[in-house]
Amino acid sequence: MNWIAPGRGGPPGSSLPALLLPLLLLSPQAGAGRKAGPPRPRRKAPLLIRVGKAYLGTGKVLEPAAILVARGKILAIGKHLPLPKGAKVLDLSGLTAAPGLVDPWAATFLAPSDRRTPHDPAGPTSSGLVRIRPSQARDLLLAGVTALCVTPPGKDGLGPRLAAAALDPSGTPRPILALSGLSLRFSQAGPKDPLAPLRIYKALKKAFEKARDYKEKRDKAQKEEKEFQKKWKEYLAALRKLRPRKKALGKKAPSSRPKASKPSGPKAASRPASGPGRKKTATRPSARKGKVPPRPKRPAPFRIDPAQEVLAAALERKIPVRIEAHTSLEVKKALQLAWEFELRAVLVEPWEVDPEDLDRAARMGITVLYGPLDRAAPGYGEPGFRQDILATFEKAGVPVALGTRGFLSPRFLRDQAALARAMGLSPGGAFRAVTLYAARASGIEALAGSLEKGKRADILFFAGDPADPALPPRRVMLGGKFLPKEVRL
Amino acid sequence: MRRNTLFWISSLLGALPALPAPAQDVLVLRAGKILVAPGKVLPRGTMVVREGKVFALGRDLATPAGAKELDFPTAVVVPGWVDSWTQATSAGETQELSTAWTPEIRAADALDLESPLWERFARWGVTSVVVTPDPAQVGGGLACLVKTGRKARLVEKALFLQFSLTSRARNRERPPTSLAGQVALIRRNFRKAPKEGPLARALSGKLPALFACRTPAEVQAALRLAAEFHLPKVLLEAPQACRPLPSLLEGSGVGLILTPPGKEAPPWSLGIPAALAGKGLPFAFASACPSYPPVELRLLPAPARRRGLDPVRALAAVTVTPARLLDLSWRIGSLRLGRDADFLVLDGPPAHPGSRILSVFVEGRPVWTAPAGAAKESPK
Amino acid sequence: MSISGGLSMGTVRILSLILAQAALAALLPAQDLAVRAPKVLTLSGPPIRDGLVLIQNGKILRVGPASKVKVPMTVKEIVLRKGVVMPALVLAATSQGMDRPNENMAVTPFVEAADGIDPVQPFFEECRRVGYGTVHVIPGSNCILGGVGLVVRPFGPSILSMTVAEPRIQAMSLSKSGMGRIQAVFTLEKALGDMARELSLKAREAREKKEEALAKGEEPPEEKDSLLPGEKRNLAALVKGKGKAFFYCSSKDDLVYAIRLSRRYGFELVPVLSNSCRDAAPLLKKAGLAAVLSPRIEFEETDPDTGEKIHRCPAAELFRAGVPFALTTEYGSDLSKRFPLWQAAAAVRNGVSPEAALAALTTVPARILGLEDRLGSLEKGKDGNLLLLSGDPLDALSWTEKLVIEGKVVYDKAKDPLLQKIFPPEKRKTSGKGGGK
Amino acid sequence: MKAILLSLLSALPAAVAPRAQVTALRAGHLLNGDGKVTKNALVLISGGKILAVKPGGALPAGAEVVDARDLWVTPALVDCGSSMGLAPGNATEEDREVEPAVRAADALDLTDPAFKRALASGVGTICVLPGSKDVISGLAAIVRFTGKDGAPRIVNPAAALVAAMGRDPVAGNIRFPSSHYFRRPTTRMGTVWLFRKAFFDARAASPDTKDPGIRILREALAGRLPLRILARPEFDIRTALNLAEEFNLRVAAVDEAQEAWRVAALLRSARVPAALAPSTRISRADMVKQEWNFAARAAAAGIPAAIQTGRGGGGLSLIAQARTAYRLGMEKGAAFRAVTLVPARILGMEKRIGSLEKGKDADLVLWKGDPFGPAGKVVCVFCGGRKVYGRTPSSKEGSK
Repeated sequence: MNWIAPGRGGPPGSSLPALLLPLLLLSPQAGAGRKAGPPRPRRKAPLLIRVGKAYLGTGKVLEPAAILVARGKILAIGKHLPLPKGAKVLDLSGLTAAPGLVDPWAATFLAPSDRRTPHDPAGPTSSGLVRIRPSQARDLLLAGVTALCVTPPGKDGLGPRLAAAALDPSGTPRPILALSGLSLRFSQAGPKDPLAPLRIYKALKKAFEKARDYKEKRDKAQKEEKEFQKKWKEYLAALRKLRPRKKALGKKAPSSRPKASKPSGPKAASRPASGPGRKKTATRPSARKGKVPPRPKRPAPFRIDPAQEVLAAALERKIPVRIEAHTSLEVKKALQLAWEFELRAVLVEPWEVDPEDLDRAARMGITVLYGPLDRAAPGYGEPGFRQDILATFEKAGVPVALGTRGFLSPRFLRDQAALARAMGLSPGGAFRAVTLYAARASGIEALAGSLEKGKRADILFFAGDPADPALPPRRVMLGGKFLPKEVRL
Repeated sequence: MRRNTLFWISSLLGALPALPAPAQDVLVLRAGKILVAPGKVLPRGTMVVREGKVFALGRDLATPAGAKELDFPTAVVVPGWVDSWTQATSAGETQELSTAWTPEIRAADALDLESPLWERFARWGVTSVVVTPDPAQVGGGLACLVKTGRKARLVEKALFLQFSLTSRARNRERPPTSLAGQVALIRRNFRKAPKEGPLARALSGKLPALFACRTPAEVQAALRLAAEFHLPKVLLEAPQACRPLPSLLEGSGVGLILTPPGKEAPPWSLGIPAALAGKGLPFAFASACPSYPPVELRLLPAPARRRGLDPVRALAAVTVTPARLLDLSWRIGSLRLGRDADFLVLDGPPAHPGSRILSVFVEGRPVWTAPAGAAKESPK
Repeated sequence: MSISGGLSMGTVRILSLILAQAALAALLPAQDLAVRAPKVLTLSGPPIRDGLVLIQNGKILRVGPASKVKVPMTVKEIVLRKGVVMPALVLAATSQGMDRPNENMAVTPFVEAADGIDPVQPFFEECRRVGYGTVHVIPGSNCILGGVGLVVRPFGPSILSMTVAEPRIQAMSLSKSGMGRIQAVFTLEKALGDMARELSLKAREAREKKEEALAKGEEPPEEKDSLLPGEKRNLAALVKGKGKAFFYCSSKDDLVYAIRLSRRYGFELVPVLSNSCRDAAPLLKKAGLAAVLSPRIEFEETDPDTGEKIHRCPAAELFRAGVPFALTTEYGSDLSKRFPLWQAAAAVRNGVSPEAALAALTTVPARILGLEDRLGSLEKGKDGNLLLLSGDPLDALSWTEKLVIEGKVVYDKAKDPLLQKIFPPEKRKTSGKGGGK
Repeated sequence: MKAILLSLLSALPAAVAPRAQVTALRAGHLLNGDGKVTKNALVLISGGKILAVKPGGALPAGAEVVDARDLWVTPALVDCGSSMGLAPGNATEEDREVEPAVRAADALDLTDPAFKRALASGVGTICVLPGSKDVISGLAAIVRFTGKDGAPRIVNPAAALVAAMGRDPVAGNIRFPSSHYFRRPTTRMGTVWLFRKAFFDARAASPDTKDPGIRILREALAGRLPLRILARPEFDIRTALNLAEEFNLRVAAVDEAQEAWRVAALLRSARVPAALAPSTRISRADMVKQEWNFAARAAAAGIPAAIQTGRGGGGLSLIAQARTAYRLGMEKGAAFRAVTLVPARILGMEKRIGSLEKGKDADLVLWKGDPFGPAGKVVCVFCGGRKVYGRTPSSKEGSK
């Protein structure tokens, strides 16, 4: 995506605020370097797939089920769907359908250098995505992962912006959302610096306040610019009114110099000044009779700050904000921050929580996200470590999502979900933790994570229990297209 | 947590004394399924455990008078898992850096049987753990076997003699510094081996010799040494990310212990177990704790199965195969008659990593039991 | 090379253009020459047996069979008794010849290779020895925007006299050491985007002025190309789609990105492929681009998918896909990277056709540099740059007998002390005596 | 047809089978190990050995015929010094400075694709040298492609004792020891002192010593084990020869002897060949006068010169090294001898490999085009009469 306004005017993204375009759907064939365009399935006719059973990812199970897929999306899903006109039917009634898994915390598609260096919100993650090898992509698909939230490492405080990408069997990343979230982090200094969470909270608060100011200024500048445009038009109109007598002269002058003037208007306006030519002595606008309206003053150009734009998007609740908070104090401060700025917060790896915060989190609609359960937890295996923390959140009504954190390859995502179940999460909760809730924690809940109307048709078909990590999917549909047999392992 | 567990143990076992079981101690276990050994299932079976051993197996066996009876009508009982290669002791304790040649040292002498680690092993279904000295010594010393649980028990002090050809045993501060030097050191010491002691026993086949390897070159060096000295009983420890393993081991008669493929291991490394199984080569999974947490053993078979390893082989690789490779199949790895009554009670299929472990028994006594539902909130 | 040096260079550059011709005239007095050889490879047509190339005023006047070309009495004639005459080679890109390849900063689009070239470096002597008549010196890959290059002849006492052309090609890269890829992309986008915004703001102001004037009924001010200060000129050209960039691609992702970027801004792209840039051929074919290859022509690498070692020759990969490419060399202790014609022979061994291998050292780089009307082949009107070889260009035993640049012999093997040591006169197997006077 | 030939070839037991099937190879050009070219030659192979090499003539009755009339046939090349199969940075045992008992063979990874690559470039025999960071760094191994399906196999794990003069054993050593562990030679003098001390100690040791290192040194003293000494500049070469003379050691070759041409008379009279490595192996610290054409000069000075890919590897293939030397002035014949017959002599295997002669192993390479030409390419390689790489050209039964 284009960060700063493109130089050659014209393209739709040229207005500066448009770089926010968090909801800009990016195109598939990025790898081919070809023209942008969303992933279009080859077949135009809708496809009705009948399956024996479908886990929707929302907690619902349909048995049997029919899924109508067209233009890369799920048009409808139900127990029995009427066959639309012209639709093709595919009978997979021996198989079970499940949504493609989402790894909400992955380092796949990041160049090795980006996996080490901490990033700030300004870095355009989606432009930095690199392709992985086709064998790796197949490996991930074999494990059922179809989308991931690319999460570069961050520093304490303001962390990186996140991007969501979908897998392509060729290993080329297809960005789904260029800006799908923002990551914040409380200190991991631990007992050495007990006050660090308070300090970081203060700094974060300051940052968001600054962003709020920025947002106001930006909105004001946009308004002013609009006003100026209006005034400018009025001014030109006023000038034209004063002109009629001169019209003949005005027409003559350019005709004497054929190339000098170009038709003004939207066409010329959108083109930057170009073309050779040396300044010639032009007739100075001499003092004119009549009342010349005052020339409206152009407002000072507003400088778009990419980092502030990301924070502003968070303030507008366009993207979720992940807050890494491990101790109960950090969790408290994170919740406070989320409450004060009305953020769509995702708590990352809260290993302890006060009961009151638990209720608060549930009320605020917060999601919690965990990395690999077997190795990431600080103090894992210590007597104080509560293995049942996931179940605790689940019981309180807080959705739990699971990711691999770049510690593991996303190929182990389903294994981690199984482990979460063994750790006490309900079977349904463990499955949602890598589908719907994972999509929520990745900021792509509207696009992926479950088999629902309007979402991407990333569907896995299993000959058994989709939650069994030992079972590879029989078939995989990506963006409404089945992977060819030879791509499947 | 500890208090909770204790509570559950005592509530389950009632008046069962905590100290060594009296001779008349008998446990009768009924379960939806009893997996005696991988591939051998006893549906709606009964198992009688006496003095910590499997005494009888069958259907609807009567409960003797005075015996404790447990009934899991829907659960699956499987043999306890064997973690066949770890350095699960407090950090650095098994690393003897002063010299490279220490065949007499014993991991058994560095064990902390009070460590919470053993309970963690038990929690993840591992009932027997092989602890070896750190592979930082070329002539690395003797491995031991520990039965897990809150009160872990050392059951075998000299399981095998370990040699390390890994880069961990090459050190700029201490000879040797190269693989050729490691081999030269081993050769020199094999040639002038004493008449007695672990080295002599390993050379005569009374004790298995295990070579820890990481790269294909190291595996080949181990195989060459084994052939040169006609070692009768050889084991190899190698990571899954060692590509030519199946072709190198073919026809060598060497047992293999596979350690985890590692974080960034290439996709093909997950296919190595299936390739080994395809050639009929015996292999066991190991967690290599503390490099990987104990739970790793539970997670190893599933990715391999996605790549074509059959479930029976996968389960065997954490039960009967390690027992056989370690010459311990008379004791662990299965629930056949006379074996130790080390078993897990699972609420789902045994090979599914999502199956919850309800209880873990070692030698007939429960060592870990899952809390019934999530515990109440109790912030620190 | 200091930044201030770079800034002041703008003026120097303009001056140099004016003075170049005069300076050249002084430096290369004898610009009429005829070269006769048993075989002349024109690279624009079939080889000519017993051919003759006539150069007048530094330009080729005629090429043809010796029987059909008449040499004026006043023109000196060189007769190569055994061997081949072909166009002097063109080095598409090198960072050698400068004091150092890159600035320390990440964004230095204003840097000019011209300011860093040291004419007395042994590199240029080596260029003559191996047959280069034209060398494109351009900043290296360790800058996001590295600055612009200069096309020189590897001969002459000063940069001024060496300059052949100033295509002002910008060096771009995403692999600045110590910088992650995300950061690199951001830095590049920001530099170009800031410039684009500055230009569009200027354009907008100009447009408003025009609208105002038209509304007033006055003659609108003429559109002028806003002459930016020197340090912004190079970047502005790229953003306006008028420039050309050599993009160092260390991976296929870099190439994909480079193609996208060049499309967005409209500048001309020449990818410089490092050997880690795999599977580039189909992309280049689709985009219709020619590429510059790294000096290591064939190598072994681990196939990332299978873990097996594989043999790769990017030149052969591009040749099979029908993508034009330029071969490059590197002056250093590794002899396998040093000789352009060996590179060509190695490419042939890997399946490249001999024609394409020679084109990769002559016509293709000439076209890449936009100098196809002056360099690359022996045709009337082109620069009189000839390479006189002792044998077939792809034969391992062929050496440069003489190098002619714009009608002047700038290298003679018989006078090269280094080669005289290797091939003491009595042991010479090649007919070096051919170039008699 | 091809299958028949192949099965027959592979069925040939190496030693026995007196009535083994005869294979006749018709060579368009035969470039032999002595550097001479014969057109339309006939090579008869039986039992993995060469029966005869004739300048032409009738095909023997009943022979399998391999028709290589449009190809070049050469003996398989011999690489007398490389570090193939040794992990980089792990080639030298740096425990002590004198390590005669360390064997490169012990650390060899025969699955290293470098072996396959070498075979594909026409190399049939490879000598793997241990690293050069020790004064005496151990035993070299010889690998040939005689394993199953042409897999590399160690045929001699103790081919030569490897020593080094000059920079390598000194590099990186601290002048003033700061810990209990330090390495000794910090100068060339120290290197020589350690070398001499090792052999003095070996001489002084009791004859029935069990120390494997001393026993190996005594083998060398008795002349049963040849030495390979790395010596790049002229004065190192002199030192190496002096030491050999002092202890009456048999030096198979001076390795990486870039300045051999400067001590030609000495090497000639000592009858020590020079094994030349690529110039990338030389650094400024070697104090070598860098010359492009060191190989040509050595050959011109009458020293038997071999070319090796050298420790470190990763560079050009052996034939490409020979081509480079050829371009830089070496006679074609000498350049080819430098990768066949001379290295075979260095490895002590001149009776078996290095050229196509009666009684030698049938190790040969079929090339498309002149191996020294721009398009010279390996078509297939035979090792001990068995095809181990590539595709055999069309073959047919010999006419009666």
